[in-house]
Amino acid sequence: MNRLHVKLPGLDLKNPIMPASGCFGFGKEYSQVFNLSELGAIMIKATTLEPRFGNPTPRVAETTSGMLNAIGLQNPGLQKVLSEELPWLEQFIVPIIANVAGSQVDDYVEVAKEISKARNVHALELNISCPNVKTGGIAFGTIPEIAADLTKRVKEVSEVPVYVKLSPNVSNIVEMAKAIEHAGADGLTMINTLVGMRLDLRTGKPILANKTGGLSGPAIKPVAIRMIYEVSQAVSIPIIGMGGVQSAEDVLEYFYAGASAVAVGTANFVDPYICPTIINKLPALLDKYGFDHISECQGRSWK
Amino acid sequence: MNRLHVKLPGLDLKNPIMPASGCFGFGKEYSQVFNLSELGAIMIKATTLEPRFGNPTPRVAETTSGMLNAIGLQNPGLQKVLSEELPWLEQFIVPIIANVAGSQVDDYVEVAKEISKARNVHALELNISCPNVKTGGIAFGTIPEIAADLTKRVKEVSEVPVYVKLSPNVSNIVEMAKAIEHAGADGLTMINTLVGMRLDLRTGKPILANKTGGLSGPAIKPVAIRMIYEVSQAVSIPIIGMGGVQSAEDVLEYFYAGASAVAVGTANFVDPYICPTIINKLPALLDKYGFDHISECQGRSWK
Amino acid sequence: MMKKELMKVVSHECIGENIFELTLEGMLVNEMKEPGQFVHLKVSEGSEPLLRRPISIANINKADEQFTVIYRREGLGTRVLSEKILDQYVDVLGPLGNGFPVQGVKPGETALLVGGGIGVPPLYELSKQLVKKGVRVIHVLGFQSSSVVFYEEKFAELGNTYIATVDGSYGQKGFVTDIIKKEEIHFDTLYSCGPTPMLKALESSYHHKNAYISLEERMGCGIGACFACVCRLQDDPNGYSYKKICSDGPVFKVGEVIL
Amino acid sequence: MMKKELMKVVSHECIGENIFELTLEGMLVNEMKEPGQFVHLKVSEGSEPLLRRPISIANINKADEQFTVIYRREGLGTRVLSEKILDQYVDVLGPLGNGFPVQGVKPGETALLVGGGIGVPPLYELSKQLVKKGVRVIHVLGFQSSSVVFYEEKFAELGNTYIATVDGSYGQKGFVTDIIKKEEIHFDTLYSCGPTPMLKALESSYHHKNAYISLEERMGCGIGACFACVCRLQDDPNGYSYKKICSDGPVFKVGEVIL
Ligand SMILES: Cc1cc2nc3c(=O)[nH]c(=O)nc-3n(C[C@H](O)[C@H](O)[C@H](O)COP(=O)(O)OP(=O)(O)OC[C@H]3O[C@@H](n4cnc5c(N)ncnc54)[C@H](O)[C@@H]3O)c2cc1C
Ligand SMILES: Cc1cc2nc3c(=O)[nH]c(=O)nc-3n(C[C@H](O)[C@H](O)[C@H](O)COP(=O)(O)OP(=O)(O)OC[C@H]3O[C@@H](n4cnc5c(N)ncnc54)[C@H](O)[C@@H]3O)c2cc1C
Ligand SMILES: Cc1cc2nc3c(=O)[nH]c(=O)nc-3n(C[C@H](O)[C@H](O)[C@H](O)COP(=O)(O)O)c2cc1C
Ligand SMILES: Cc1cc2nc3c(=O)[nH]c(=O)nc-3n(C[C@H](O)[C@H](O)[C@H](O)COP(=O)(O)O)c2cc1C
Ligand code: FES
Ligand code: FES
Repeated sequence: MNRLHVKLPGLDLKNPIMPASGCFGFGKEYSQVFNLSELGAIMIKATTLEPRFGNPTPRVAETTSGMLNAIGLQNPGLQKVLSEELPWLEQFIVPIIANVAGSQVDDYVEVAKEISKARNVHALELNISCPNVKTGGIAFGTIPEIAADLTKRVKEVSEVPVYVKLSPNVSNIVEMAKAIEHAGADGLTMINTLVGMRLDLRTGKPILANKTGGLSGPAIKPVAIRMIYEVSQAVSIPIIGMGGVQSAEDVLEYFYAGASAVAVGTANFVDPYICPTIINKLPALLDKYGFDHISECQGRSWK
Repeated sequence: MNRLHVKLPGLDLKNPIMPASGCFGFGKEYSQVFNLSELGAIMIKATTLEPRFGNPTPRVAETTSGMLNAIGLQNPGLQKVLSEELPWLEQFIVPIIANVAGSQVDDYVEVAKEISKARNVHALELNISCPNVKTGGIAFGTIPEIAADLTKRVKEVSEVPVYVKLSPNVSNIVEMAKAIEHAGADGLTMINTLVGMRLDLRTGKPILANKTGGLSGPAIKPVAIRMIYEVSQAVSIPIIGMGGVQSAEDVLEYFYAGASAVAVGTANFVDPYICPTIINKLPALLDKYGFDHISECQGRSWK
Repeated sequence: MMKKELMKVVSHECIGENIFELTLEGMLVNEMKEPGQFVHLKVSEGSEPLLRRPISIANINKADEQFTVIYRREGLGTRVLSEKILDQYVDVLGPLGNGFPVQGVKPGETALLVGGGIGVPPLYELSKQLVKKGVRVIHVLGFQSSSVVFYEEKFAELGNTYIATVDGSYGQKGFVTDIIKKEEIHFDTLYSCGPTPMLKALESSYHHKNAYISLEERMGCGIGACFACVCRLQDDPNGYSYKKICSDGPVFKVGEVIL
Repeated sequence: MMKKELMKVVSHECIGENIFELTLEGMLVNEMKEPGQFVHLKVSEGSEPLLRRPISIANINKADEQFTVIYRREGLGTRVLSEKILDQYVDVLGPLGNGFPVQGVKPGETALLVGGGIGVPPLYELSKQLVKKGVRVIHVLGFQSSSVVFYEEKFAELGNTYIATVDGSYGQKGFVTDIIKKEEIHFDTLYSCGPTPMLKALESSYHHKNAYISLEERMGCGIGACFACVCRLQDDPNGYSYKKICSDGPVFKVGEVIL
């Protein structure tokens, strides 16, 4: 028995650990460090219809136990992702979750339709929650009706299951999740970053050229855990959890909260070996707390 | 010239530093440590019409660079605050900001009416954002119309200016702030805590008996700075800022963002001398960055 | 009077599996009075961990302006603390709370001191002060297993000392309450500190006795301001009355608060 | 090949006001090749600070498996780093990026190395490698004031060395570009590292020359995955092309990227 094996819509995961979108590029850099086939899955960088340069620099700033980023969805655009990035990733035995972004519904639909046909893309992750782009993104992520509509439209064209990535910057995360479930989503991923800002003491101005950025890292973990705890009790589709995961213990806490798999974002920058390290430590941790299989931990906080 | 002197509706502050509500009780404990007259003001613990015992324990849990609390507004009730706590505080030359909480509009109105008559209460702070009580509290803090209505009702009866304390757990903080300004608030205080949770690795259950709690401390500072930056540009009433303040540098950052005074919460637990320490360090910091008066820093990030 | 001081590490030893004995030096020691009081330690400069950690005072040495704590390495805070080396400084706030009333027992009478695990340390200073006063002391100390037994000899120098371990790997197998019964220990006053189940067992057996227990709770401020550590009173179980463990306790008379 | 290793502090000295010279030992040194590459340092175990800090390699000593960095104590990260003592370990990821092309200049030719402040360190290893190759080196190093001048003698051992300080408290008063003009320095290849205004000034004077500059930007991953550190290309100023400073740079040919 593989104690870490997890099955989710579209995803047969040898373990429930995957790098979070935007924190792993398209895998090339980290492939110098470890064999990507060790991963449960890979959430690739957001892909938009056209290439994007993203925001001016500085694009990152550190905060206490966290970081702000305003990359602005820089990516080479759908065609290049289809013709270069995804084929390159085929050398690894690992399902790809394609993060899809756009400025309007039609963009999402177009990207989803095409990218879901790629051989190694086993699921989509709709990024309706990026706080760092002027148009679209966050509006989709804060108004349930708009999110639901987008989900429906994408579901109609996608050839693989669709996960929707929730923004934590909302008054009512459960309402949002339910609207998206109702619209036909196969799963949820959460949370994206909290909107934050840091000012330069000398100039008084924001450090990020974009002014605001998305807060990630250990600082936001309690917010993510709370939201997953609430949402997992209110919906019946699975959740891939993320936000500040740095250790196998954190993974356990996410499972307890209600996640069925866990993504690692910022921690990849701190330690490029973090994903395989966590994967290797999980079995001993299951032993320590007396679990045969990781799925026994799922939802334990409320079950 | 007093370089730290700040004048806000109802408040003539010898300096802009005050302990945040709930993090300083009614001052008695900290008076053993320093002279409370050194403070710009004191935001006392939330007062409700009737006494409250609050939530079961454990009521606090630590997170990375933050803490969760679910005290549940424990307080001795309006009558005791009027007859014991406030008169005791009269020995100090320091304006009191009374934090007012309740489960329904009439509670708030009743408490506001009475407590605003107290000799040393110079302003009210409407706590419409406490995440730790089952009824009321957070509902007032997430729906603009309800918050505006409450503000109006309280303004009608209060004998001192009314500040409203905003919850960060909303999709649109600017909309909230504007509704409250429009309803007649004299100022805003922000931010209250983010709703979070931590699970016990052994049991899988929440550490807090209340399950969720309010996240405070340095972890949340980037969120507070961003919200104050946004709100201060959208309203013309002053903001008392808070969230993770630990140093004179943090105070400067809050002023840059748009705050006109700053409250210190969690840091009091870490260092009971933190408020006077910050006050004493501010003049040298103003020198370092070339300011004659602290108010020159206000809103510098966007002015 | 409570003070805050950077106190110097003058000795720091591992005296059991994950059990450390730390002695700190500084003027704050002059403020220490009652056994059973605690200090609130900030173990790192930054915010990792953010909050202070409450640890009981185990030994006071006024002559040298030193005091000792004994702690178990548990999570982040005590792990960081355990890495402090000689001549480094620890940020101490204290002494805090109300300890064991030594005046609760008269010279010549017998005091039974019952400790469980990491509740044992404050009983050492208590026992010293009782012996000094002329009180006869008996110690019953419970531990998880032999690897975490500490201070047996030090207690034995002060009075009769029984050790129980849960797994029987040292002393008698079983709980402290078993020993008290089996050994037919008689006493005038009972003092205890340890896990809540142990305190509950003692309370149910000796609620009619002159008995004092020390409680634990997760704390914020440690000085009575944040209301993190309240407990209810036995004579008002559903009302508004409360005690704060940090400033009204941590020691209470048995029967006063709800465990 | 990039590696991650806990490397041992074998020397750590303050060599100027807030300027530190740190030498680390470990096998990772064997991977270091080009001068101008950098390492990404994790200075504490926890998340305070959270991210790594990019610091240039200033000296490579393969024989002893040691390398040296020189850094200025700025904010939290470098402050924590400055507290490391002998025999402690630092978590190093590296070597990263593409450095100065030593093959850009032939034996017998002249290379001008222009450094500003904390951009000076990587030029030391560069100069050593150039001299070894038989290249004549001239150094023009600019600092804020006398208190932060470092390595003057070490550079002087390798070639002609001019020092400029902004406040005139040491060497010649003014900027490095003033010196190059005043001293009528001629060269075949220019290598530079320092603040952006300095690099811009050099670019505008020497864009037609064989010149290489090293850039800085706030970084996330340091290995090319997060897109934090991109810059635009001069021949596509508003398009989608870009270079990553961490993995395509930090050294670029003058005229390639927009400063
Ligand atoms: C009055 C008092 C006296 C104490 N005396 C001692 C002593 O002499 N020796 C000793 O080893 N321990 C003692 N404890 C328990 C000690 O405070 C905890 O073991 C310690 O705080 C754990 O911190 P950590 O960071 O290692 O663990 P973590 O579990 O990482 O701590 C996380 C948070 O939980 C709190 N916490 C965890 N366990 C406890 C607990 N049992 N009681 C209170 N807070 C807790 C911590 O203070 C911290 O805020 C005492 C507790 C109290 C209240
Ligand atoms: C390729 C490269 C090589 C460098 N080489 C050296 C060197 O040899 N010696 C030296 O003293 N400094 C060097 N720097 C600058 C050094 O990285 C920063 O001074 C350092 O990161 C500041 O960290 P801090 O925590 O002390 O300051 P803080 O201001 O607290 O840092 C906060 C954040 O900002 C980033 N940051 C701040 N300033 C800079 C900067 N100038 N460049 C990049 N990131 C910054 C930090 O990495 C961190 O994420 C180099 C930078 C780069 C990009
Ligand atoms: C530099 C950076 C870039 C990111 N880019 C994306 C992105 O392109 N698409 C997306 O859905 N999320 C993106 N995120 C959010 C992460 O996928 C993740 O949801 C968030 O960072 C929380 O996880 P963490 O705390 O482990 O980083 C990005 C985060 C960071 C730090
Ligand atoms: C233990 C605790 C109790 C609090 N009680 C109250 C309260 O009664 N009323 C209120 O408006 N805010 C309360 N707060 C919120 C603080 O006033 C403050 O808004 C928040 O903690 C953020 O500031 P900080 O990060 O400096 O703590 C409480 C916070 C803590 C930590
Ligand atoms: S810990 Fe704050 S009141 Fe006891
Ligand atoms: S720092 Fe991540 S791409 Fe350069």
